Amino acid sequence: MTEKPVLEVKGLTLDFATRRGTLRALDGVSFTIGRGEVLGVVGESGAGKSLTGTAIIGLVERPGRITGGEIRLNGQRIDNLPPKEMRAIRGRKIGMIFQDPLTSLNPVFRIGDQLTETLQAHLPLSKAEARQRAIELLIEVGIPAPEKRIDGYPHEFSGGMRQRVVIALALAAGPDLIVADEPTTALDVSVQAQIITLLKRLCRTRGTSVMLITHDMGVIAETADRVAVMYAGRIAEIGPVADVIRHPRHPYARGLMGAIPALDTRVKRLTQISGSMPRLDSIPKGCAFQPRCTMAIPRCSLERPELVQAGASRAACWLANAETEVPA
Amino acid sequence: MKTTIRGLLAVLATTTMLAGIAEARTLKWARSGDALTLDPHGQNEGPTTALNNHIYEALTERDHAGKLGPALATSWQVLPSDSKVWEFKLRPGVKFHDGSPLTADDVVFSYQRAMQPTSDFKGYLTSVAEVVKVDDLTVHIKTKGPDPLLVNNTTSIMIMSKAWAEKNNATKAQDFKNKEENFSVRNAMGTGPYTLVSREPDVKTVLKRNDNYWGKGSVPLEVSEIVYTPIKADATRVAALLSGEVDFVQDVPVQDIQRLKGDQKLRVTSGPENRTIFFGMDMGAKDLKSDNVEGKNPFADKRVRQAMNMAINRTAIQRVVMRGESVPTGIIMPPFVNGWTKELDEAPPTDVNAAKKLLADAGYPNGFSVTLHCPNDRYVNDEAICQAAVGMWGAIGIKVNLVSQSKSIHFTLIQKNPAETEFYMVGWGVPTYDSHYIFSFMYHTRAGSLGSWNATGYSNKDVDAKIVSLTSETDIAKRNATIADVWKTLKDEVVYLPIHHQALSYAMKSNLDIPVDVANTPKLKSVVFKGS
Amino acid sequence: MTDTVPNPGEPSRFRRIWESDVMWSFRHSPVAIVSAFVSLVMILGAILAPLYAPQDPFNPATLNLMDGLTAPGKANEFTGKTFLLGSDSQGRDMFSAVLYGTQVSLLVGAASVLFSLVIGVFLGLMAGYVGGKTEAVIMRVADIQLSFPAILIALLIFGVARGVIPPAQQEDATLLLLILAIGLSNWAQYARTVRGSTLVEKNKEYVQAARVIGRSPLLIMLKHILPNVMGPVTVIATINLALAVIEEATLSFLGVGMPPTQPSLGTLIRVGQQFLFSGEWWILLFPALTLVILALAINLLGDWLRDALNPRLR
Amino acid sequence: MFAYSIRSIAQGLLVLVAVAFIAFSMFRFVGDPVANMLGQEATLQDRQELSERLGLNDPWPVQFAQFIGNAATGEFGVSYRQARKVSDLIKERLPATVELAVLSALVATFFGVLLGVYVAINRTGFLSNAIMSISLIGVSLPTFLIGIGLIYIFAVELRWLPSFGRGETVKIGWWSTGLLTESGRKSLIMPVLTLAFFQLTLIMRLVRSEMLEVMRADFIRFARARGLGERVIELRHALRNTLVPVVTIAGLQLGSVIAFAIVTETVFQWPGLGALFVNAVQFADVPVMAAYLMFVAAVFVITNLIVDLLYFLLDPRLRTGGRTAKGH
Repeated sequence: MTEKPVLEVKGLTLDFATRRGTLRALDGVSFTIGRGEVLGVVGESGAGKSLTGTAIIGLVERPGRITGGEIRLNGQRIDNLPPKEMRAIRGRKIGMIFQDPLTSLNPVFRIGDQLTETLQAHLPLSKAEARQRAIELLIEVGIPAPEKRIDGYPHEFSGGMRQRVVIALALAAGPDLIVADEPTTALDVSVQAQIITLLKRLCRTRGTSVMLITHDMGVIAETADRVAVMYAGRIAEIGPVADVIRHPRHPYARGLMGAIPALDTRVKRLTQISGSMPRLDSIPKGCAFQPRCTMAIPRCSLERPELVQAGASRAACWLANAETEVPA
Repeated sequence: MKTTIRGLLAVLATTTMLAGIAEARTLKWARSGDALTLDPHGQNEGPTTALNNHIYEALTERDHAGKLGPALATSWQVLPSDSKVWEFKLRPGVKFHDGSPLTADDVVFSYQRAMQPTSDFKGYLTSVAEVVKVDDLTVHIKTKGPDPLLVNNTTSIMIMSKAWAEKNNATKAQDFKNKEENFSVRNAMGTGPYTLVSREPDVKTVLKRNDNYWGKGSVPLEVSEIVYTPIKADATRVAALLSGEVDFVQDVPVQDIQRLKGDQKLRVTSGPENRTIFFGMDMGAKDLKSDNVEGKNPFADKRVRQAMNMAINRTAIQRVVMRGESVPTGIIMPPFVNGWTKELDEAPPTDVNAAKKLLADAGYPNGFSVTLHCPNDRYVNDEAICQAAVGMWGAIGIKVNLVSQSKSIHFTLIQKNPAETEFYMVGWGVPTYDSHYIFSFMYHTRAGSLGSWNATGYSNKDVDAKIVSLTSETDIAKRNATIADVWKTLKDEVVYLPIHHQALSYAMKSNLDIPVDVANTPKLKSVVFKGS
Repeated sequence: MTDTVPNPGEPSRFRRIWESDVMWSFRHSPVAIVSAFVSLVMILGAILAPLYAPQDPFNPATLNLMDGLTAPGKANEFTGKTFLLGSDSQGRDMFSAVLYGTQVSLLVGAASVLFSLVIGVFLGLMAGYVGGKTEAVIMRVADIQLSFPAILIALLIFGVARGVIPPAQQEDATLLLLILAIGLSNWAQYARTVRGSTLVEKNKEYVQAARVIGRSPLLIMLKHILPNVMGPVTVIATINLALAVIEEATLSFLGVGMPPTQPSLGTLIRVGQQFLFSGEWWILLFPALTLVILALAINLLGDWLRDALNPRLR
Repeated sequence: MFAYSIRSIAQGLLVLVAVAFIAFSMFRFVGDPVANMLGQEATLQDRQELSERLGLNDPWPVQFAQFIGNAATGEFGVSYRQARKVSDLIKERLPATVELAVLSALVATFFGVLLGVYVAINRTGFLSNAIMSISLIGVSLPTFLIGIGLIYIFAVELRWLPSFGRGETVKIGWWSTGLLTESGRKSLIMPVLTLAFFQLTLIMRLVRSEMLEVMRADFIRFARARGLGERVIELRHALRNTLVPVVTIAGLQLGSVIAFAIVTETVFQWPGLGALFVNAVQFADVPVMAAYLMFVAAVFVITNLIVDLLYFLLDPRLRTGGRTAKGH
């Protein structure tokens, strides 16, 4: 990674001001994504995966607010840009794909209109040119008979086709980074693989980086170059996919890897972690995972572990470099 | 010489008159309800007559004070040779709006039309046997028996053009009851001071001055155009006057009179109407349904009726509810009516203690309860009067439940046989100016066409006989004696509880001065614009 | 992933939080506090009126006509009595009249809202649960009902009743009639809301399961669905209370409401309107102000409640 | 769609028959036309004769059948009170009510949508709060009080506008319009505002809440993520989706506008159907009342059909998928 990373997130902290006080939803999240790289982000619901993606694209809604750290895109700081400039970045530099293709498209507009408006918002194209580009994009994402389907309404498309349209929309202006927030979760299992393959192929050919948010370790294993494991608004472990999967350093990551559906699923299921993630208003001092951790040491409840290099990965655990055997 | 001066003066008079006439002056006239039809014999109803009187005229007319005078007839008399024949001499030179002259044929035709079964005016002519033309300007009305008072009824019978009616297939009086419509319902052509320009029922009717009117020169006729608009809501009507959109408002709510009087740009005229407001109660029933007394009818006891009569504080009603716009009375007969006397008009003084004592004597020391029915859209502050009276009866222990509703429901209750109300309010006007009209409708035992508004159950054979005798009595003095006699009995019996004679107020722009018409049918041909 | 759905065995805790959420929002909304305070004062003031009102305006025997038309705070020229808010043309103390009038208006409003709520919720449950023809009929009727303005429906109901009930009993029946007429003209909204929720709940597993076990499905619907719709139903009911009060006033204005011997606010306004130009402004103003303030306070409360129960709309 | 329309029309006819029955039966029992039509001198015999002639002595199914038959041909008999054909009366009064109602509906819809969008977009602004507060006062003010207040201020005190009626009207065929004269237009102002006010607040609040609801939709977030301008999102994407329910309600409210015209027309002495109805009620003029009720029902059925058609225009999901298409 000699090249300058496309995305650089440093100490990102995000708070929700509620009437019961401030809730810290993201706490010092740092990572980078290189050009053409696919970073998988995993974690259970509420861990802050989607929030991180939303923060990157600058769509954090009230009462959420970025209170610390910075986000750099191609070296330019974007977390404090005025709305107008940020808007120019959204779609143009960063594309986003949401979970549910059924609801991501405006039901009352033809998909062609939605494509051309996105194209024209970012590129100096005439109506006809935009339409031509739109058709090309539809071809690229594998929509059959695009000249005809371009005038169709979203409801006339199947779920998988719609997600292809969504991908086309996200890629329309040729962004450097795509934030894909659980892009296949709402789809039929049969089409999930197709969509992931498509996404991967398109990004590879264009050199687009991807931040792939999912809770599906299988998808990560197949698609991502690196993976970040999030827990309670913090990154627990980050590193190359192969390394994290094979040698998870963080006990939470270890538990998570146990949940990868594999041939020996039944055995691995046993390693699932008991208990549940703490609510944001009751994150314990020290390591957030400590109450559920089977290997917690006294220090864990007192001091918060920072990410430390452990092998090819980095993990936030006091025992990251202690060569402890994974309990079977 | 003398003649020339007179001639000159006449010319001068005519020219000034013409100059006055030539000026176009519109008068916008508003009241609460519209005329129901333009057919002069279709509906015998106040607002209808008031409008139609500007287009059609009768042989005679009453001025705003109720004084009878000539109109299309210049003179009339009972033939000395035959007391059953009235002779009317028609005014020469009268022309209908279409230019055709008025002749005796038109009068005969109109009377025959008004006497048709479908006419609503046949009631005025029940004593008439035949109407005949003597010559072009003389008509004889032959009555079945001697009818010394017939001329009083001729003010209501308007004269149409026979030729016009025949041409337009309107020779039959409109059968209003039977939903019939004929040409004359929305078109009109008479001899009157105004001609019809346009009419939208319930919205607007426009009349234009008849420049060939026979009365030109003797009446001011300054209004060149009348725009007649019914405005139902009191507040809207008053607002229309205050904002200057109308010039003349009838049916002025009493509470607004002060405000209107205080407005420099407006004038208010007031005067009595030929109508009395009173309560009736069922004294004939064995037992009342709406009361809390079992087995007897408290109203049947004269002392109860007297007590209730004494409980009413008429002065308070006059002062607060009517704001002075009424004349308290002890008889259900307006002062205009033949038979009215000051003594009869006197009401018993308000005396709560005496009333309570009378009630106790009658066996109701703790009073009783009963339901009163009241209209809420017919008379001036009708509902408020009822409410006030309810409070006054409450003070002597009689608990009265008040049911007030629209006149359309209220009058049904009274008119049904047997009546569906045991205690009710009515206001009665007397178009014939004679007591007989009141007797036959309000006091005669309910039977056939007589006593149709007598829901009190009051029945007195002696009185009935005297009432009937009035119709054929030719000796006026004797007749009046009978009337006085009957009234004495009736007042003593306390058949009704009279409240007051209703007063009327008209409001108008200050350059007008239209006096209140006792029949509430103002005649705009007499209007004079001031200060111009 | 681990299941993070909250333990369903703790409804009371959930409820407590829900309530405290509403309470929190309440404490932090000055508008809500003021409108609740005003509503409360008016409601209590009206209910307790007999304890402190200077006069019983419904008893005509206590009125003295000569007291009539006294300006607020001024002495009557004949009787010398003074009235805080003046007196009307019947010598009725306006303060007492407004208090009792509010009582009648609120009684009509609250009772008709309760009435329409019961009908609406019941029909909504029926429609949602039974489905098929029953649902089609109920919802079609609700559609029609909703597109016909309440005021017209109330007039019609009133008209029918007037024809059926003998005139002598009409006065006693007016109050019930008003409740019936206004109630019957407002049920459709509840029915729609409840039906929607019922449809959602009906297909949930626990209902299906209960069906299989053979437990009375209706009982389940009542037990599980009612709590779920209480929020929206409360909002509708609150706003409808204001609407019902106004509807009553409009009916009275058109002359089919409470009689002037037992005046509601609407009747007082109808009567007072006659004095618009005559200088006796207090006869119209005080009832009108009371009505508007009452309706406004309840509306604001309902508005706040809707937002509080549906926080995403804030 | 064709089958659907047929079904709508059939349902509409059913509604009409049902309303006809209500109209017929209720007015059969209310009031007594006979007493109204006869003067104070009527005898009992007169009354019976008239009942017979009016057919009031026939059994009610016979009367109802007659009623339906006549209603189908637009024939409602002759007004008891005015002794004129009801169809003529309706024809005469219709233009006044239609002009009032349509103008009010337009004013209410236009300003309702405008203000609704404004307050939805600027949720916290001072003006928004002011508008919302005024709208609540508007909802809390009975229509008749607004009318009386307007008359008092603008007609009586300021003398700017006429207090009643339509002013000068111009006849175009059988239609009479107040739009072509100055006094006619001036006369329209207060009644239109009075009538529109309640609907306006209703539509405004509806637009606001629908818009806020829509603004939370995924496709709005996605539109933002595509870098579309906020105004484009609000006015194109959100508003278009808001319009579907708004059109429904606004359309269905037309019936309500017409009925509220009863009050407005009474206050302003507007010579329309509402005033005719109130007059008719006063005189128990059965044919007129029945005709009015049928008129309102017909308006309801027709607006329902129009709203259905508008649905098809506004919501593409219905054009192909029928009503059961999966919504958002």
